[in-house]
Amino acid sequence: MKTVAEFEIKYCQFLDAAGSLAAGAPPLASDTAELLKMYRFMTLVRAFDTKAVNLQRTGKLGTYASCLGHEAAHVGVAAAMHPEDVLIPVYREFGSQIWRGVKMSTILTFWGGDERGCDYTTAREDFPWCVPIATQMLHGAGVAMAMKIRGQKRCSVTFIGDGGTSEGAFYEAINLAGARALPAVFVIVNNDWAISVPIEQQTATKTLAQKAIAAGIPGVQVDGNDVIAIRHITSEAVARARRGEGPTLIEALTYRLGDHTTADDASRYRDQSEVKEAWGKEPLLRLRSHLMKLRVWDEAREGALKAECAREVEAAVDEYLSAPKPSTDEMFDHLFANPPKGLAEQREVARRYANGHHAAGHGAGHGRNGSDGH
Amino acid sequence: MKTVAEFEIKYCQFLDAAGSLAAGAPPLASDTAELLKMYRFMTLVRAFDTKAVNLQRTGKLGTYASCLGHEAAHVGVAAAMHPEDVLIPVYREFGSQIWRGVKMSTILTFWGGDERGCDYTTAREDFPWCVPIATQMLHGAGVAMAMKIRGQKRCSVTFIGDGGTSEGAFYEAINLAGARALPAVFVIVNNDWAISVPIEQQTATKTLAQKAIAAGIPGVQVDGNDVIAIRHITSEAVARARRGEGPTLIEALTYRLGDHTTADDASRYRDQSEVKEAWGKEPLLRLRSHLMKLRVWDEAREGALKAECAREVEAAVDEYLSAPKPSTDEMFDHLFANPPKGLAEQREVARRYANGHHAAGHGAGHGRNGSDGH
Amino acid sequence: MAKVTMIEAINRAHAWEMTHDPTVVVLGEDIGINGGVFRATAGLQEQFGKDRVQDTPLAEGMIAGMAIGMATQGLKPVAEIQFMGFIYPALDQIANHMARMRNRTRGRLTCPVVMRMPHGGGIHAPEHHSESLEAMLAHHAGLRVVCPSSPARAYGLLLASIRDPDPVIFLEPARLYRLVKQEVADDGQALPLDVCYRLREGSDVTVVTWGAMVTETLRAADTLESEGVSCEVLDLATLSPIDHDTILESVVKTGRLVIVHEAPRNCGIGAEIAATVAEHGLYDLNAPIRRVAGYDTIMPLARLEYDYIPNAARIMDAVRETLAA
Amino acid sequence: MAKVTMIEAINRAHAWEMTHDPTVVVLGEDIGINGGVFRATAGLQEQFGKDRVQDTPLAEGMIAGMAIGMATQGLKPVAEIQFMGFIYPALDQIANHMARMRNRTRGRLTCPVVMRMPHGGGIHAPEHHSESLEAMLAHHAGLRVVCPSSPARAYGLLLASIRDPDPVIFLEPARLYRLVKQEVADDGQALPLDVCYRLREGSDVTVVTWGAMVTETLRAADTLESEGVSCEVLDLATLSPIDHDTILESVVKTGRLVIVHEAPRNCGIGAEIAATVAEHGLYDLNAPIRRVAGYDTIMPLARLEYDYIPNAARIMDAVRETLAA
Ligand SMILES: Cc1ncc(C[n+]2csc(CCOP(=O)(O)OP(=O)(O)O)c2C)c(N)n1
Ligand SMILES: Cc1ncc(C[n+]2csc(CCOP(=O)(O)OP(=O)(O)O)c2C)c(N)n1
Ligand SMILES: [Mg+2]
Ligand SMILES: [Mg+2]
Repeated sequence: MKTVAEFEIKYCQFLDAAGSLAAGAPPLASDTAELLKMYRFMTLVRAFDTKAVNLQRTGKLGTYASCLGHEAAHVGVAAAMHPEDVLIPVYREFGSQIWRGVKMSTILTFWGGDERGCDYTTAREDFPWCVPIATQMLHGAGVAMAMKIRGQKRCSVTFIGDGGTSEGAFYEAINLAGARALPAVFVIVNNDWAISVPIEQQTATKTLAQKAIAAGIPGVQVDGNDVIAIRHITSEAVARARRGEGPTLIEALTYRLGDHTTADDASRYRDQSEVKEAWGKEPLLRLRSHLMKLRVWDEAREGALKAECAREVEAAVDEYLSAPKPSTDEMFDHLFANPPKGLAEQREVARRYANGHHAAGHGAGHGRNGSDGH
Repeated sequence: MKTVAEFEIKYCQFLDAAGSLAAGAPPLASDTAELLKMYRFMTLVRAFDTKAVNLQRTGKLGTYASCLGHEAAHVGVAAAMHPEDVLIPVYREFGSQIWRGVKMSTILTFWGGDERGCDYTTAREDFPWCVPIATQMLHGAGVAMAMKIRGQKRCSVTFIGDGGTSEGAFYEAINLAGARALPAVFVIVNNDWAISVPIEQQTATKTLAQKAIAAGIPGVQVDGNDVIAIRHITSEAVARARRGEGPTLIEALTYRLGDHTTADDASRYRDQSEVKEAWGKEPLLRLRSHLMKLRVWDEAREGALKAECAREVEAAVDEYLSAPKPSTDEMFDHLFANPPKGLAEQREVARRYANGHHAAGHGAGHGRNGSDGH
Repeated sequence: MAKVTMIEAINRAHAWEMTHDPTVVVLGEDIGINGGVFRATAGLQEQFGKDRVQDTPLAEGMIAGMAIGMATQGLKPVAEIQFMGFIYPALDQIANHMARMRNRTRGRLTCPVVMRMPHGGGIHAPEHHSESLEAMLAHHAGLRVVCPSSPARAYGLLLASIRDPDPVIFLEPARLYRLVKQEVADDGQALPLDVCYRLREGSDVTVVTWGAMVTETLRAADTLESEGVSCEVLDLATLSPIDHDTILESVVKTGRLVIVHEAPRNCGIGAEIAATVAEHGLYDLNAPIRRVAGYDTIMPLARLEYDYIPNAARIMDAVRETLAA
Repeated sequence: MAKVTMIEAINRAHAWEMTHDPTVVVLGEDIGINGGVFRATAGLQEQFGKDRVQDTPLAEGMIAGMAIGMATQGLKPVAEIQFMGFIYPALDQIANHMARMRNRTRGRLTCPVVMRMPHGGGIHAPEHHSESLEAMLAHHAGLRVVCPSSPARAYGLLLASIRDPDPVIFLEPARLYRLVKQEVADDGQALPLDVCYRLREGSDVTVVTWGAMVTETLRAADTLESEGVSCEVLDLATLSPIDHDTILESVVKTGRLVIVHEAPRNCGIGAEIAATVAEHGLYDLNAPIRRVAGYDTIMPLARLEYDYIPNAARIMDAVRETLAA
């Protein structure tokens, strides 16, 4: 039988878990200003994340999906984007969003159970979080289609999880992007787990990057804990897209160090030893070693940065907690530009019964109330 | 960057368009009994198909999807199956179904607008036609899952069109089949067109077989007009599945020689020259040459076979046309094993108004009534 | 003024709006060179180019999802679903995103999308090609559901739907596509959404209906008139939100209500109309409400479809029974 | 007899039926070692093995579609959808195949599938986790839609649903999963489908409700009793087909009807109940029907969800208004 098509999938890593830099690393690997900026954001995001989990545990935030361990993947991707590109996140890409200017207090507002948290003050064309798995992939393709039709030099960047690659919408989106050569970048954050289901049960493929072959587009695997590699590969993909050369699928290999969400208890289904091992590869540590080797970082600077991040996070939490409960009108006033008459009547009814029953402060009764693990 | 995965897609053809046999052809290529049997069915199916189109044109059948040009792909796949395997067709695999014993009159009954045409007397576990594109792929996976759970040595064989590969359900099914190593064979009949959309607009991939790579399963491309190749490759896939070694994706390359359905007019969107060229590769001609070379076929036998097929088709048409209109009770009596009370009341109402308005004979008013091209 | 069929009126509304609003983009399966399986978009690709009139790969969820992405970037996608039975793969995008985008972002991102599709049976089409699923969509807050019953209303309501800043599901009764020709001025005049159209004034009974059932209802009303029964016929036109006020006013006058729809009876839109009158017009009713609807079973294939779809005979009997009650 | 929560009752019904019927197979996301995000299937994989209790890849359409394939081969899949808001990708399979397989093959192939899922809000869950979409499913002929409101009914109705030879959508009010414990005999006794359960006899007004709203309604009925108002409370239990006879009989007695549901009002199941009474029980009504329902907007996030969900105060006011009419 004759061979009619051949493919290969490449893997990219520059900074290994021990912090050693590979030969052939890009200029970014010695661009200390950019590296420091990314390190700063990664540190901030980790502080934010720790705080958010605590807020949930103390009843001040709703169910929250920690991004612990994903800092390099999230920050690296955002750092590769241009401000006018459009980010389409899932539900834990806080690192990307904070890099792009979404306020931490806004993020908390949403996860505290208030839609006003989707009304970003910056990055206003970016999408809000997307809970229905994989549906966001098609928004990424659609945004890119609009850019293409208008001849704009911009692209969309869409995240998805490893579990998300089992949904048909994932393939529909990459196939469309391939068929129409859309300026779109898709990033699979493969953190080994979809709640309790490990990646081996999700698919028989050796890599997730190879799913690109089904769409006729380039696919590449990258160490998602190596912020240099992830930013480098994403930058190339973004540049390709903006040059009108079509989409790229990137698989970023990382690990979900925390529970799926605050409503989950991962000890029910995975071994602590696996988590321990993964901690050895986490993204901040290796970047810090690298910065120290470059002699632009030390313990003192580390301490100062941590303190500064803590202050920033505290300020965000204060802002978040001081927001009053939304009025019941909020349920009705944003549904339609031209609301039908019946809705105004229902708004009156809702006003009449407002707070009649339950007080809903920040995260009041939030969390494990009835649901253990979504 | 290091390479972490490599793939290739092979193409299989034994009997080329001119009827020359390639070196290394399997024993089937000289098994005259089996070749004659397949040729007989391919000829019968073509006679059936021609008649069905005529029935529609004369108002005696509903919208009908011709299988002209697909005879080798359909018959070859069915011939590779065992009787206890389960066939899951789309809407034009009449060759497969007739091979497996579905009566031609039954097929006409369905396309004449009567659900009784899905109540096959043989192949009773086979699925009926499936109009919602790609949904049948998941049935194929589910049937295979049942076989696997029960440890049966059987498999499911599911068809899909080239256009169908754009629907998410296609990928979900092959991914599931791969992840659970299901005894399932999936056959993409790539006939170049999905109604008016050519395959190049459907996807950027070079082959459709390579979509298997996204599911981590073997994918192979085969000349779908070469019944020896298609049967050979499908037999291997069926054997693999039945041995418990998992699924295969087969892409059969053929061409839709007719309109999409009798409600379509392909001259609106494709060049007659393309169709003419495709006629040069059609499947019966080359098999006939091969049989003649094997000295088991000649003009006399051809004439006798054609006459015999015409008689068989006529008998099926007579049986079809003689079936009385279903009673209105048929709308209600098969919905539930335990029908709710309200349904019996509605059945009474329907009886009262039966035939009150329109007489619906075979294909009465069928066809282009209002719709030009679905 | 030219006399046009409904399908021609729909085609013209597209062309008008594409000419006057460069953000309008048309998407769907076989809508380009083929002009749509019913020819609704015939000629548009030639006139407006392949960027603005796009054949898509075959995936309805993809069509809806990409339309959402495009809409948030300021385009106005008008997407065709080939038949209503194929809307299911798009429902996740329609319900979980399209209907909610404005609300969930507090107005930051919006979805001015029109999803057009043939609706209902009566054209002897294959399985899954004759569904009436308007109630399923109407139940979803954040959507408008619109269904014209004449060439003129198809033209005017489609323009209004494209211009509306929020998503509209636009249901086109396939049986009416070529049934009648009507004079329709191609002047870009939209018709109002969210209101019923009174097609016939009457005093004895109010009959509310929409889509292809309007034709059957008007036929029934004609015959009933010769029996001395005066029917007021309302075309619901916007199926969600419902113009309850007009219906309630009419019932004040007639005291009787019959609702006619092709979709299955159970949890159909007829139920919502009846329920609202039972809440707000109960004292105006002189007789029980009657619904004439599709049966609560699967839409049958062609040989029985006219035994399923309500017809003038059933409508007349329901009206007569209401009057006798 | 042990006192159990609804989630435990559901778990036991699974275990009973799997023990007694080897064709029962359980499927879903995170239902294996994790035992389901609400723990409905906890321990089942350990007890019955990985073939009969299968974690699936993450795709709801896939779950429904594979369940159909398995069912046609004689298995009885019981599939979990993690939250009702995620049923949309499965709807194509449910509506176009599962609900129709018996009918379209004239009984040759059948789909004895149960699709279970948490239903409704009130647990401060994230976006898209609190939907009440029962009307969308009830509108589809060929499906049964069932919704228990107590541990005992969850146990008995789930057994009946698994044993039913046709597809059943089984909606589990998430808010009730752990709200109360009740004595439930683990004896494999099913409860009848297609009938209402009379939870409280009364003479002044009939209140029909289901799911989590049963709790609010009973609370309202208690308070109203102290005001001298006697409510008859019916738990609809099977949401499709509806047991209209029991409702109509009750209205004959009380002359008044209030319907309570959490789902949006427009085209909700309440409309169907009201419409049927307006057709067949109009002369028994002494007052307009009242619906107390979710508003016709998107289910809000946690901070406002209890401003959206009907509560005892709203129900009591509706009953009082009905009595004053
Ligand atoms: C359509 C849909 N089905 C199910 C869920 C419930 N759910 C939420 S997250 C999740 C797992 C997602 O895993 P993955 O895609 O790997 O992303 P990760 O959480 O690991 O970032 C599931 C099943 C959902 N949100 N949407
Ligand atoms: C979900 C769905 N969308 C649209 C259609 C309408 N339709 C029927 S056949 C067809 C094209 C199918 O093309 P392909 O898969 O290549 O199969 P072929 O007809 O060529 O055999 C379309 C769009 C459908 N039946 N189902
Ligand atoms: Mg994951
Ligand atoms: Mg094709």
